[in-house]
Amino acid sequence: MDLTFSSEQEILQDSAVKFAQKACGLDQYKKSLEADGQCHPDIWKQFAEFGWLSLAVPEAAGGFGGATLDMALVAEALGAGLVIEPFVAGALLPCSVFSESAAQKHEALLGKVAEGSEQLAVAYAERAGRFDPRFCETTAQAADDKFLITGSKHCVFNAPNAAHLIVSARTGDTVGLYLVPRNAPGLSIDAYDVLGGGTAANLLLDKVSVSSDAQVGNLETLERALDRAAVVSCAQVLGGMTALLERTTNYLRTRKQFGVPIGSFQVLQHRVVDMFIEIEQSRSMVMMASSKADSDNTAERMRAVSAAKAHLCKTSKFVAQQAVQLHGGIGMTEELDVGHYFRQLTAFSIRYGDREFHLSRFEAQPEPSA
Amino acid sequence: MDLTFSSEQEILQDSAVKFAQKACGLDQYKKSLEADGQCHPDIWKQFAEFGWLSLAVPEAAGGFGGATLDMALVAEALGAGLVIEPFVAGALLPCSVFSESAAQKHEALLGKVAEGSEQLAVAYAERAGRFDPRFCETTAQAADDKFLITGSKHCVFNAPNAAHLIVSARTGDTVGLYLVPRNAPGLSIDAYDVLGGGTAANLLLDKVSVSSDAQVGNLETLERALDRAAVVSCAQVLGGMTALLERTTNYLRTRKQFGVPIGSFQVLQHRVVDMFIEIEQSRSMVMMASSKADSDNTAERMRAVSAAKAHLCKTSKFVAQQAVQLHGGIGMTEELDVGHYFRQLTAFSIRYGDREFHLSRFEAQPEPSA
Amino acid sequence: MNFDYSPEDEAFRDEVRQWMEANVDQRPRGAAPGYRAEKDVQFDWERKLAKKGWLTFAWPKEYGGTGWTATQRDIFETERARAGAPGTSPFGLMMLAPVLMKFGTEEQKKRYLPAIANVEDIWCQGYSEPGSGSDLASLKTTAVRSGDKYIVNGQKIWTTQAHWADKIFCLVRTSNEGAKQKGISFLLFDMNSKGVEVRPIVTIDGHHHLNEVFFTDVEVPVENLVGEEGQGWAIAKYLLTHERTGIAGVADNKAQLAKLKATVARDPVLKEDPHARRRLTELELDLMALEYTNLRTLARMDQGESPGPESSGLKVKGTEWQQAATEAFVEFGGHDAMAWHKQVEGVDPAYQTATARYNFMRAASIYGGSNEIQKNVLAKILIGL
Amino acid sequence: MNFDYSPEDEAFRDEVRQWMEANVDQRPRGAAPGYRAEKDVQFDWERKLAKKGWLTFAWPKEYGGTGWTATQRDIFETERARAGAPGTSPFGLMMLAPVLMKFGTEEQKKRYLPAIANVEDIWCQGYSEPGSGSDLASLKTTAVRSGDKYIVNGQKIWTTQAHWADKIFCLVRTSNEGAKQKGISFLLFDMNSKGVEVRPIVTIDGHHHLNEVFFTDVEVPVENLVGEEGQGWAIAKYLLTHERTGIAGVADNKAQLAKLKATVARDPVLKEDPHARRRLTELELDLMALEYTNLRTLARMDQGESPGPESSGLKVKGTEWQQAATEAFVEFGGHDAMAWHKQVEGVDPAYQTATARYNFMRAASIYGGSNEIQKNVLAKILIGL
Repeated sequence: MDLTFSSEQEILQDSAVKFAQKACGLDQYKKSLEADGQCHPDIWKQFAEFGWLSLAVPEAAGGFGGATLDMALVAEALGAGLVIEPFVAGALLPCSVFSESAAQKHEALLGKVAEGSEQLAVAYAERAGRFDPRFCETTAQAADDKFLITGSKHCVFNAPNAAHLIVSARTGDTVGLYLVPRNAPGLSIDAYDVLGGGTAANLLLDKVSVSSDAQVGNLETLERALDRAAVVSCAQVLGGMTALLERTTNYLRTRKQFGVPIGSFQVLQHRVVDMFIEIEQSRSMVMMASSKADSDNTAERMRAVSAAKAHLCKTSKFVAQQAVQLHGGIGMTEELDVGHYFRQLTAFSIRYGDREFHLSRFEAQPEPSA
Repeated sequence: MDLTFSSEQEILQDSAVKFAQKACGLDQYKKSLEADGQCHPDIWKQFAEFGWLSLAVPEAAGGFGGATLDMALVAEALGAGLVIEPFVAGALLPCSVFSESAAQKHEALLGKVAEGSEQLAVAYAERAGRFDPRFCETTAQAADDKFLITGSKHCVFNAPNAAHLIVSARTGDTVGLYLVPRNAPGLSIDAYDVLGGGTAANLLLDKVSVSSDAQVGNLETLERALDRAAVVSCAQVLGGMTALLERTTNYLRTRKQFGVPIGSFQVLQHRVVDMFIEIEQSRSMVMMASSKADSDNTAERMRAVSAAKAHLCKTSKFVAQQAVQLHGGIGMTEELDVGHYFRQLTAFSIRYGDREFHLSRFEAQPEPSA
Repeated sequence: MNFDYSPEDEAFRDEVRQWMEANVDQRPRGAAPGYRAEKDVQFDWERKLAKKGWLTFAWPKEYGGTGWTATQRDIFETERARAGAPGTSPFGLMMLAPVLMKFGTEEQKKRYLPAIANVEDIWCQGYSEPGSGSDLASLKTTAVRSGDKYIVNGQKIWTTQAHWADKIFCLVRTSNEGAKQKGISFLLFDMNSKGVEVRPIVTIDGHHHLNEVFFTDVEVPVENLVGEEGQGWAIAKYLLTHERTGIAGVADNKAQLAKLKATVARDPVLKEDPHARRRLTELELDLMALEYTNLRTLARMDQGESPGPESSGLKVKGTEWQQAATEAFVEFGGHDAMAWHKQVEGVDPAYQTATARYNFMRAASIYGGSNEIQKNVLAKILIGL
Repeated sequence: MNFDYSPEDEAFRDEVRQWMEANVDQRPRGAAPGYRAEKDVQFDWERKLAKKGWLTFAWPKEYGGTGWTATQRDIFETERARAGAPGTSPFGLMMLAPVLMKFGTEEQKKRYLPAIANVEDIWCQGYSEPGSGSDLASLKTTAVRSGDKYIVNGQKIWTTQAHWADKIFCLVRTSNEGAKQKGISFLLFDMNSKGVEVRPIVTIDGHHHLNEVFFTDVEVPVENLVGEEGQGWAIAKYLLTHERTGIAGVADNKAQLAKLKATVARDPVLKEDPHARRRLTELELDLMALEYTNLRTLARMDQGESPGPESSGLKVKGTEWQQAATEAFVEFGGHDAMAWHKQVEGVDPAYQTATARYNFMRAASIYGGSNEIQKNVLAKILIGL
């Protein structure tokens, strides 16, 4: 058992924390909301310069080939900084779905992602399957040396910003992932902003034709990548929870009613303690899941990730709700960052699987021997 | 809408409240625990004298033929008085399972119950069916003008005190209720005391022979009677919850720590408020269910009763747990009545169906039109 | 004892239901609780009710109200919510009006009540201030007597529909002597008075319902004082205890539950899911407890009694229920609840505004006396320390 | 960063597991947490451990302990609980011993520590008094110096295993001057001293674990004072912060969860019930969070650091979990949990003592500083008011 970080990880964490403190926060967040695709070019550029966009690019394709923990450390800082740029949806998740051979083949594309000049998006969810990547009614029909992809995809995060979409589609019993240019004929995109910042789209694919080397991954790489995305999102929301606790304790110290700081009221004191305790428990779950997200043992990985995601879906909601409650009216407004964290934490409970999905998936895994 | 009680009901309630205040409470409870079958003869005699033991005896059999609400009013007072005598299990429930014709036929027996000289018990549950009266693997095999009953029954409340047991048994698709003398050959009884006071037994029936006129009811009368028992138990536990609230607010006013009454601590104040609010909500559910327990609309009756029982299983546990917590160490002891109410409330959550059983049964009922 | 409605009440329900079915515009408008209707939707609807004579459904007959019993009012609200119509805006009808009936001069009654009943005056409420939330009595907005006028200076906050309102009723400080409660007075004035400035507050649902209102040397005629100087706190307290049945929001909650159940029933995945079913069941049971508690209060009021102890928890439990229900909409919606301020094709209408409603509903346990304050008050009664 | 055990730790686990399998009596004994083992079961087991050299598993080597790392101690406890053996009685081993190591004289160490290590002396703890529960510092039991003795008068309450104990360590008041904490001293004496009377307290599980202990002119040699007069409060606080990892009860909780899962798996009805399954899942997730929080603390301690902020919630969350688990046993047991103090044929052993354990476990959030007190302490740190 070694719960220390490597020196590289400490540097990564340190730079992310400093960046979030210096360059991020409510003002930048508001600028980002107004930016094209809710992704501010200055922020994205710095992501690239820090090397964060290459963290999930395999070494074989010239990337950093990092561990999930590396990405989690960055994400936690970004979450604390109220950052909405699509670190997970636009770079980390799509780069993680590539099989090793596909990554080599698409080194140029991944290079562009790493340098920040292109973004991607992964289209796996379908409305009737809710959050389940195994539910895939979209088909890829082999025709000559092409595939024709037909179906619909639901709530594809960051799709409006993506130059290429990575679409899951079924051929018989097998699900493959296909790289589809955004302007491919037959592809229509219904784009929208999402709760808490960022964008998404619903896709309709009508015999969209892609070349046979467009297959970049399969169900296994997709599930592994989604697990990584879930853990990194957990870390990001943990950053938000921590920020909310700090805002709330500050407010309780300074806000006065009845001639005393409201932090002198025992009921509010205990509420803050409950927030703190839940955050520490959540941090333990994030550490646990980070350490197992890259495991080769699929059942172990899924158990760990689903446990953490389900747990944080619950605790993040509690923390967000209490932060607003303890701030009272001012917590309900767009003027304070508290309400914006609240939105992000609510969105987290849906992204990459809600509590119900992850509880069910946890239950479906075989028990480890004890 | 008329939420007042009839003058008879007011008299009934008044006499029960006075009796519980005068004759019951912790000292009597301890005597009752030591009494034969945990039923003190003085108390039982007074039940008879008040007429409470004839409340559920049909008028056709010389009884009072009362409404469920009548019994609930008595039970609430008994619950507040920590009474453990088997008002429900030994008299009310068994008297309620008789069909009208059977009641007439067994007028003599029911008369003995009403006068307090005999007790009964209803044996319907089987281990593999948990709380479900429809689960009945015990069989009644017709043979000449007799039935031979074979099977096992689980946790038959008050069986050790009962001169006759009323046993549910299946003949083909039909479930009937049969009056079985306690000393019938082939019947073996494994008796035990139960949590919170009272007794029960597990039964084994091996070709127990009963005459053909021993059938006193069927599944329908059983379910109706069990619903009544559930509602009356809800009222009884409501009495216990109210007593616990009163004990707790008193304790908070008088117990001092840190130089002040502990009731001056806001966290404890709010806890008591939560108890109070849950009790008022529970009272509403008991009133609702009491008013519908005698409905001829079976689905409406079952919805109402299951809603109330499931609700009180939850709220009574909360109130019991908080009463102990707020009393601290002294609440954990047998010296104070608080701990004994705690046990009774815990036992309530199991008697006549737990929360899970009633939630599921609620879900199985058709929706009323709105 | 029974909870059955009388034949008269049943006939009344039929009448209201039929009228609602004929008169409520069925287009979805996002007018569910916590997500207020647009201004024109709100007041077109109120004018329709006024024409029918039902807008003042909670007023006594002597003031041109319906004179309905508490039970009838509840039936009306239930049918109104069932039909999907918005609740009436409370500030004039439910808050100022009973205050004027009790404390107003004949002149004030004549001047203000008909304009409320005819939807001519839209009112807002000036209570909270930036430094005075839970501790309302510490409010600082001053009204200084100067001849036949008060000169008002200060700031109010969280003022719902101030940007729509013609008039405001305000708690102001007319004295700094003695207990802070004793220096508070209840004042009415026009929102278009010189020196009144309204600034919007956008809430976390992304919408503009609330405002800050600034007063700079606003001149208010002395005849706009309700009651006497220093009586403002007593008036505010009267108002708080005046109407308790609406507070649990049972009528709208029942409509919400019906909508939630219908939504799950048509959702191909959730309708088979035992955990979604169980969540609906738990919401339904909690709402039943709230509903029957409310009925107990109605029954007392119909007998001319005050609400009993059962009513004390209605606000706490009611708002907790509303919050739990809006949360369920978001979770059932899942990906369909993610779209922000956009109607996305194919999304069930129930999920369309789910997140905005969930977000805004967090206010329910804050405004009108936070749930913590409610519990403080109840604790005082229960423990008495 | 990883939570993987080192090969050495894994080997250690194997060794402990094998020994436990060979040495733990497998008859069910109701020795689960909250439901204490019988006296002979408890101390026979401790003597077995002592013989193996593992009883003092938490002691440093210089005092004859194992000198294990925090991780090894946790592995030991996990394997001990997994095997169904009772935890060691904490009063001598885990409470008095570290106090003596830190504050005791050489003479005291020599006199008491070996007798603890050899299960010769059974200790109990005299802290709480009838008037001093959460407000422990208000304790009134006096020790008045008289020559080379203290004369002790007063009463202790909630004294676990006082009826088994040979000796007691007590907080007593030696001064009424200044702050009440400053007048408290830490005293050791024999339970068979003249003037010591033990009266049983039966708790709501129907068993006798606790006692009242009365002192009437008990004579205690002055050399039985630990530390100095007035240092008692500091010693008690040292003890509270000394060992935090055991406090969450993770080792026993894991054994409880395994037992609960196994029970459901062999229950023909519950094993098919999605709601029972979901309840297990939620318990399992909450326990994972607790377990990994505990591991974070262990990792710090293995590095020679003090427990971090993560450890502060361990007691609150740990006891909440224990209470939830015992409640689940009762509910899963249903009718089989109804029998009171009788083994009924055919009842799953897991349900046999379910209600007694549920009842007794309510104490977990009361003793050792109630959860409310724990939160007061944490609030002070977080808000600092």
